[in-house]
Amino acid sequence: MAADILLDINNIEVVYNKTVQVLRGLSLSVGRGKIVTLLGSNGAGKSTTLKAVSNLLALENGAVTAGAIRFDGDDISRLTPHALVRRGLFHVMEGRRIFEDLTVEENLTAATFALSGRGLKPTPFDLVYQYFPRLYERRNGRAGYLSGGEQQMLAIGRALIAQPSLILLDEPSLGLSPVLVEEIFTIIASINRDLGVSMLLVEQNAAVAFAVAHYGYIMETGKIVLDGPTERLVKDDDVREFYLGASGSEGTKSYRDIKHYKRRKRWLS
Amino acid sequence: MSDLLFFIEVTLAGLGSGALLSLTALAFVLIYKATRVINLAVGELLMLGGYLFFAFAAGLGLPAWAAIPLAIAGGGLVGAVVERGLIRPMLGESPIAVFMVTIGLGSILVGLVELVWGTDPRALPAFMGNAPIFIGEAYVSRKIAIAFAVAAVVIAVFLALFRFWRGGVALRATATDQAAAYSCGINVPGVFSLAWVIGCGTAAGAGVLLGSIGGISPSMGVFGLSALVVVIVGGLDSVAGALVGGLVIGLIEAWAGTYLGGEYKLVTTFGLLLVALMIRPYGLFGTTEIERL
Amino acid sequence: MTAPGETGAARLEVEGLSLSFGGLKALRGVSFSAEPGSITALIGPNGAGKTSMFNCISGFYKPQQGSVRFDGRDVTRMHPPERAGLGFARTFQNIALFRGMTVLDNIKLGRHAHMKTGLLQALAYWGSAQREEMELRAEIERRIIDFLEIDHIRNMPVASLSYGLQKRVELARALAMRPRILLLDEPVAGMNREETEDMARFILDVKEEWGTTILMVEHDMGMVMDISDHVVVLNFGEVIASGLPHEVQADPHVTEAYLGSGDPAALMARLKGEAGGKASAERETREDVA
Amino acid sequence: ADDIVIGGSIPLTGVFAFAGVGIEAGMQDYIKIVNEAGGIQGRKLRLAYEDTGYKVDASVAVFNKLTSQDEIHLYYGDSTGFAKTINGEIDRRGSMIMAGASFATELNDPKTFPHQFMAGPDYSEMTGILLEYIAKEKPGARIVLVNSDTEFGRDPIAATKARASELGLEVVEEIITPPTAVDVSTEVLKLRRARPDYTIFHGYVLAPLPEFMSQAKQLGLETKFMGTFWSMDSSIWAKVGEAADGFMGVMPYRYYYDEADNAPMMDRIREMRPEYQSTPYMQGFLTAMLFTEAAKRTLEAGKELNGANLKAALNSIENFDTGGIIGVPISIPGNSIPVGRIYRYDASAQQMKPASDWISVQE
Amino acid sequence: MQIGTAKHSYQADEALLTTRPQRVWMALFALSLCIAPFVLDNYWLYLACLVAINVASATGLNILTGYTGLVSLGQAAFMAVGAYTVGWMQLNLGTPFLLNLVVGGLVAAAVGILVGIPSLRVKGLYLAIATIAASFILHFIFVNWQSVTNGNSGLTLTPASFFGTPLTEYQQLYFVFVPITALMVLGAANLFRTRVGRAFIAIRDRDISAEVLGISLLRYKLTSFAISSFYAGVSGGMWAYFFRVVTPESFPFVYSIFFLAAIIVGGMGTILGGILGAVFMTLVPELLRFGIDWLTPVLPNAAAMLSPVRTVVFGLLIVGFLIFEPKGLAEIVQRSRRYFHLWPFKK
Ligand SMILES: Nc1ncnc2c1ncn2[C@@H]1O[C@H](COP(=O)(O)OP(=O)(O)OP(=O)(O)O)[C@@H](O)[C@H]1O
Ligand SMILES: Nc1ncnc2c1ncn2[C@@H]1O[C@H](COP(=O)(O)OP(=O)(O)OP(=O)(O)O)[C@@H](O)[C@H]1O
Ligand SMILES: [Mg+2]
Ligand SMILES: [Mg+2]
Repeated sequence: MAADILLDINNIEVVYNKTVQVLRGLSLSVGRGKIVTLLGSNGAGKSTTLKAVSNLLALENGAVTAGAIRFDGDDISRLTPHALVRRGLFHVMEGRRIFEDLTVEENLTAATFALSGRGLKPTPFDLVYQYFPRLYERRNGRAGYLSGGEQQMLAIGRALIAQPSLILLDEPSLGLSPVLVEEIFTIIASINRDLGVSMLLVEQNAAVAFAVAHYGYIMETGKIVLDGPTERLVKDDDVREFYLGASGSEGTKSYRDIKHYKRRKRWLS
Repeated sequence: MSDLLFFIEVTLAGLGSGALLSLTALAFVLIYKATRVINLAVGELLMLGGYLFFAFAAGLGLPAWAAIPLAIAGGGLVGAVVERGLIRPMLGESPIAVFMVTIGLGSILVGLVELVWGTDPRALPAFMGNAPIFIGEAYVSRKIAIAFAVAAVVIAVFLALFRFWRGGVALRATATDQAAAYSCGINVPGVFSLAWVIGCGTAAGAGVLLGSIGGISPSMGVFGLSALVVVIVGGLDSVAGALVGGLVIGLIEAWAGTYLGGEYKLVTTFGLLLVALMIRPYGLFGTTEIERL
Repeated sequence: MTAPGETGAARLEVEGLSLSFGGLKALRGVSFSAEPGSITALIGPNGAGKTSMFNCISGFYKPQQGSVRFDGRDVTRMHPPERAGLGFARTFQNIALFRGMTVLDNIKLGRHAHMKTGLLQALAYWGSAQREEMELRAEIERRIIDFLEIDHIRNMPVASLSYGLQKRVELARALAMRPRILLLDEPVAGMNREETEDMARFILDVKEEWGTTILMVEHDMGMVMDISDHVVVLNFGEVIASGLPHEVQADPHVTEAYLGSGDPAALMARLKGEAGGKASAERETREDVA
Repeated sequence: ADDIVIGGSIPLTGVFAFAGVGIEAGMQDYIKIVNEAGGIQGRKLRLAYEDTGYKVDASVAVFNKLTSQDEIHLYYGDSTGFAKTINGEIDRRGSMIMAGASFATELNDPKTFPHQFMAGPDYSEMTGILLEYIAKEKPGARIVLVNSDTEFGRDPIAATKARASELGLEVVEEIITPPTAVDVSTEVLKLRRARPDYTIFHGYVLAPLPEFMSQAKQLGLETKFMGTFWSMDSSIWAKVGEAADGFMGVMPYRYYYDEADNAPMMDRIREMRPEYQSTPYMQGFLTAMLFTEAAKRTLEAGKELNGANLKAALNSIENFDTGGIIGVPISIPGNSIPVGRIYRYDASAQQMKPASDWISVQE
Repeated sequence: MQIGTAKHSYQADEALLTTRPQRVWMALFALSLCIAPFVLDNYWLYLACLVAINVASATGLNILTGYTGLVSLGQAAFMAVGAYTVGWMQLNLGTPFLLNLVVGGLVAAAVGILVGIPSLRVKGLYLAIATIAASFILHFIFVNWQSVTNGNSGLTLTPASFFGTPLTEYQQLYFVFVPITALMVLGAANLFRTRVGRAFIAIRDRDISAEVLGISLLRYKLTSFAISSFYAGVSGGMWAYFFRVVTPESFPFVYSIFFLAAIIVGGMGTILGGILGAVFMTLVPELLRFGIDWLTPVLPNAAAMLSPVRTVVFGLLIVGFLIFEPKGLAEIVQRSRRYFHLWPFKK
C-alpha cells in the first residue's frame, strides 16, 4: 500500500440487523493530506460507510461482513471506536450529535479524551472560539439550546480539539445558512491546508463539496459508481444534472420549470 | 424531658437515617448519571452487601475491617458482571426496558440470596460498639451517628470528584449520547463499568451499615424504594440532590413518624414526592430534559 | 374545531412577536404576513429565530408579546391542538414522524383534529366510527398517497424509510391535516438536487391544486428564490428585509448576514486559488466584496 | 381402606419459611406416630402439601391443586389472608375443616368461620394472657404497645387496650412502625419519653425488636419487652445474643427442651428428633394431633367425614390431654384454645424459661 | 385506480383479522375456550379464571404503558380500587354484579385520572415513581378509611349472583369472566383502529410534536390513564368476586410489577402481547410447581426451593426477554407465523 494513502476501504460489505445488506463491495481511499468527498442519494449508504470506518456500526446493530479497512496502514477492524479516535481518526456524525445536556465548554472538554495517551499538547479551546466566535458567546449555555448551525459548529469544534489526522465529516452543511456553509467549508479547507488534516467528506450539497475536495466518489445503493478528481467530475453530464442541477449545457435550471418526468441516470443502466 | 430536647433528638435521628438514605440514593445517582439507567436493583444490591458482609464476618470469621471492604468489593464485582452481562446488551434500548431489566435483576438477586442463605432474618456481627453518643443533652444512636459520618464523607468525596475531575464530563457525555461519546474518544464501556462498579459498591456498603442497624433479610431491599423517593425528589442525576433529598426525607419521616404516628411515614413522604414532582418535574436539582421541535 | 365551510387558503399575520428564553431574545417584535394561496419563505442565519417563529405560530411556544392572527382572528393564546383544528399544519426541522407507526397511520394521524370518533365509539368500532375511518382512508388514498407517489410504502414502518421519503411522509401527514396554512421547516435539508426537485414540485403542486397558504423555512437558496412568492429575512430575531425574491437577494444586508457570495463556483475558485491565508482573512475579503 | 389426607398450603419459603419448615416437620412427625400406631381405624394419615411462599394467591392455587388431586377433609392453611379467602370455598364444599398458622382474632368466630379453628389462643387472647401476668406482677403498670402497620400487627390493638383498662393497667403510648422499618431510633425516643414498665410487641417475627432492645438498653430504659407467639422461638433469639436477654412472651406450648414429668409427647419428640425443634414445629404437631382426634371421633361415631361432623367432633374435645404439649388439659368450645404461659429468655442458657404457670383466659 | 396488490375494499384492509388462516385460528381458539370448562378440573379452572382476570388488567396496562408510553407501577392499586368498590357495593347496596363491575371500573378510572394528572408535567421514569407514590397513598387509604374498607381486615364478599344463581364455582365464574375479558380485549383492539388509539401511539413516540399535530395531551394522557385503570378496575372487581376477600394486602406492589413484566414478556404495544404475557406469567410459576413435583424424588429438598426458584425465574424471564426478545412473545408468534406462512391452510 502506498504510504500516501491514509485510509483505504477495500471491498467492504455491511449488513444491518443480520438481514439488510447496505454496502455491497464498496472501495475507496483517502490520500494523506487530501479532502475526498463521497456523494450519493439518500439511503445510498454514505453514513454507513463512515460508521463502518469509525467502528460505530455495532451500536446500530450493523456489521462489516466482508472486506478490509486500513487506517494508516493498519487493519482497524478490531479496534474499539474510542481507541480509533485516540489514533487520530475522528468522526463528526450525521445530525451533529452534540451532548445536549452539557454546556458548550463541557462538550469541548469531552473531546479532550481523544488526546488520551497520545502525548499531545492539549488544544486550547481558544482555537475553536477563534474559528467560531458564536460559540464563545454561548460557552456556558447548555448545548441543547443552540440553534442548528451553532450545534454544527460545536461538532466541528470538537473535531479540532481532538487533533486528528483524518476527519470523517457527515453532511456538515446540513441545515446551515448559505453564508455559514461557505464559512464552514472555508474553515474545513483551511484546517486541511494549515493543519494538514485529511478528510472524508459526505455531502448533499455537491457544489460546495466539490469546491473543497480534491477527489470525489459517487455512490449508489451500496457501491461506488463513479469516481475521479474533482475537476473531472464537475464536467460529467450526469453529475451536473443530478448533483449540480444544471440542465445540459445551459446554466442552472429553475425549480419552477421542473418536468414531471425524469431522465434515468446513466450509471444505473 | 423537655419537648424541645425531644424534638432535637427526633431531628437528629431523622438526619441520621436521612444520611443512610442519601448514601443509598448516591448509588442510584452514580449509575444514572453515566448510563441513564434507574437501577431498581439498588435495594437488592444493598441487601447483597449485607449478606456478603455476613458471609465474610460471621461465616469466615474475618474481622470487620477486612469484611467491610470485601463486601463492598463484592458488590462492585457484581456490578461489573451485571453491567457486562445485562446492561451492555441493552445499549440503545428504551429506558423503560433497561429499568425493567434491573427489576428482573432484583428478583434474581433475592431468589439467589434465598437459595444460599434462606429467608430467615439474621443479625450482623456487631462492629460499631454500643456506647451511646450524646450531643449536648440529646441522645443519638451510635450506629446512626456512624452511618451519618460515613455517608457525609462519601458524598463529599463524590461532590468533589464531579466538580474537579474531567471524568465527570465523560460520565455525563456518555449518558447523553453513547455513539457521540465514543466518537470523542471516551471509553464508553469503561465508563459504564466504572459507574456500575462504584454504584453497586456504594450500595453494598450502605447495606453493611443498614444491616448492622436492623439486621439483614432477603426483603430488606425495599429500603431501595425509599432511597428512590429521595433521588426523585433530589433529581436523578444530582449528587447534591441525593444529599439534600436524603436529609429532607429522613427528617420528614422522623417528624411524621413521631408526631403523626408510624403509619404516616410512608404516606407523608410519598405525598410530598407527588407535590415535589408537580412543582419540579425533574427534582430539586435534576437536569431538565431539553424538548425542542 | 373548524366550522363547516371554513376551508381554503387563510391569511396569516404576525404582529410584533417577541419571545425570549431567560436572557436570550429569540424574537424581537417580528411582524410579517403570509397572503392566502402564496408561498412565503422565511429565511435567515442559523439561530435567527425561524424555528422559534414556527413554534410560536403553531402554539408550542408562548410569545411574551405580539399576536398571531389567522384570517383576522387572534389565535395567540390558543393551544396547539385547537390551532390544528383551525387548519394549521406543519412539518418539522428534525423529522418528527411517529416511529412506531406505519406510513399510513402517520398520515391518518394528521386528520386527528378533524375527526369526531369518541372513546366509546372507538372501543366499539361500530357505526359512525367505522364510517369515519373508511372515509378518511379513502380520502388519503385518493388525495395524498397518489399525489405524493408514496403508494408503495404505505404499509411500511416509517423508521425503515430513507431520509427523503420520511420528509415526504411528513408532508403527507401535514396535508392530511386539511391545512389552511402549511408551515414547512426546512423541507429539503439533507436532500440532493434530484430529491429537492421532487419536493419543490410537490410544494408548487400543493399551492396550485390545493390553494393552500404556505410558509416555508429553508436554507436552499436556489429553491427558495425559485418557488417563493414572497421572502422575509430574519436576523437575530428581527426582520431585516422582506419582499420579492429578487429584491431580497439584491439587498446588501441580506447578502452580508445570510447569503454570502451565493456562488459555489466563486467559492471553489477562491479556495483553490489561495494557497495560504487564514479563514479570518477570508472573511475580511468577503466583507470587502460586499 | 383409603388414606386420610391432610392438605397443606405451607410456606416453606418466603418471609415465613422458618415457620413453614417447622410446621411441616411437626405435622409429619405426628402423622408418623399415628400411622405407626395403626392409623385411624386402619386408615393411614398422609400429608399432601406444597409450598406457597406465604403468598395468598399461591396458597389458593395449592388448595385447588391438592383438592383436585385428592379427597381432602383436613386442611392446613398458612396465613390470615388465605384463611379468610378460602373460607367461602370451604363452606361451599362443606367437606373439610381447616386450621393454620394464623391466630387472627377475626378467625376466632365460629359463626363466620364455622369450619376453621386454631391450635392455640388468638392474638387478642395472647395479649390478654400477657396482661393477666402483668396485672399480677405489677398492678397499675404503664404499658406501651408497639405494633407493625399490617393486618397482623394491628390485630389485637383494640382488644388489648380494652382488656388493659379492665385490669387497671395504663396504656401510655401506642407506636405503629412501618412494616419494613429497620431504623427505629425515633421510636426508641418515643419509648424513652413514655417510660413504660412493659413494652408489648406484636406483628413482628424478629426485626426490629433486637435494635429496639439494644438501643433501649443503651439509654438505660428499665422497661420489660414482651412479644407474642411468632416471636417466641428461642433459636431466633439465640442468634441475637446478649441483647435478647430478658425478653418475655406468651407461648401456648412447651419448648422442646422442657423436661416436665407429665409430658410423654415431649419425650417422644425428643426421641424422634435429637436436635432442637422450633415453636412452629410444636404448632404443626399439635394441629395434626387435633386433626387426628377430630377425624377419629367422627369415624368412631360412624359419621361421614365432612366439615360439620369434623367440627362438631373437634368441639366435643374437653379436658383433653395433649401429652404435655400444652401443660394443662384443653377444651375447644369454639375456634381457639385460649391457654398460654409466660416465658422469659435466658441468654446464657439460650433457652426460654417459664416465668409463670399456665394461664387460661377462657370465659 | 390502483394496480396489483390493491385490496378489494378498505374495509377488508382495515379488519382485525385480515387473512383466512387468522380467522380459522381465531375460531378454533374461541371454540376451545367454550369447551375448556367442561374438560378442565377445578385447579385448571381456577387458573383459567385467574388468567382471564390478569389478561384484562394487563391489556389495560398495555394501553397505558405499551401504547401511550406512560409507565405505570400502579396497576395493582387501581385493581384494588375496583375490588373495593365492587366489594362495597355488593355488601352495602346488593346491586347486580355486572353493574358493580362497571361502577368498579368507573371509580378506578376516576382515580386513574387523578393519578394521571402528574403525567402532564412529569415524564418517563419520574412518572413511574409518581405512580408508585400514588399506589402507596391508595394503600394508606384502604387501611385507614375504616367505614368503607373495613381497615386491615378488609371486605368479605358474598358471591356474585346471576339471575338468582350464586356464582360460587370456578366453572360458573369462568363463564362470566372469560366473555367479559374477551369483550375488553376486543375493545382495546378496536381502539387502535381509530383516531383515539393513534393519538396514544403518537404521544408515546413523541408527545410534543403530537400536540402540535392536533392531539390534546391533557385529554389523551388522562384518557389513557382512565381506560387503563377502568380495565384494572373491572379486573379488580372480577378478582373480588373470585377471591371474595379484599384486604389492603390483596394487591401488593409486586402485583403491579407483575403486570409490567407481563406486558414486557408478552410484547409492549401489541394487543396479542398483553394477552400472551398475562397468560405466560400467570402459568409459568404454576408450571414450575409441576417441575418441582418431578424433581422431588431426586431432590428431597426441592419443595423448599420452589419459591426462590420462582423468584429467580420471574427475574430471568424479564431479563431474558428484554435482552433476547425485546418485542416479546408476540414477536415470536409473528415470526413463527411468517415461518409457517399459511400452514396448514395453504390456498
Ligand atoms: N440502523 C439501521 N438499521 C437498519 N437499516 C439501516 C440502519 N441505518 C441505515 N439503514 C439503512 O441503510 C441504508 C443506508 O443508510 P445510510 O444512512 O448509510 O444512507 P446515507 O447514504 O447516509 O443517506 P442520507 O443521505 O439520507 O444520510 C438506508 O436504506 C437505511 O434505511
Ligand atoms: N427552548 C429553548 N430554550 C432556550 N433557547 C432556545 C430554545 N429554543 C431556541 N432557543 C434559542 O433561540 C435561538 C433561535 O433558535 P431557532 O431554533 O429558532 O433558530 P433557527 O432560526 O431555526 O436556526 P436554524 O436555521 O439553525 O434552525 C437560538 O439561539 C436558540 O439557541
Ligand atoms: Mg447519511
Ligand atoms: Mg430552525
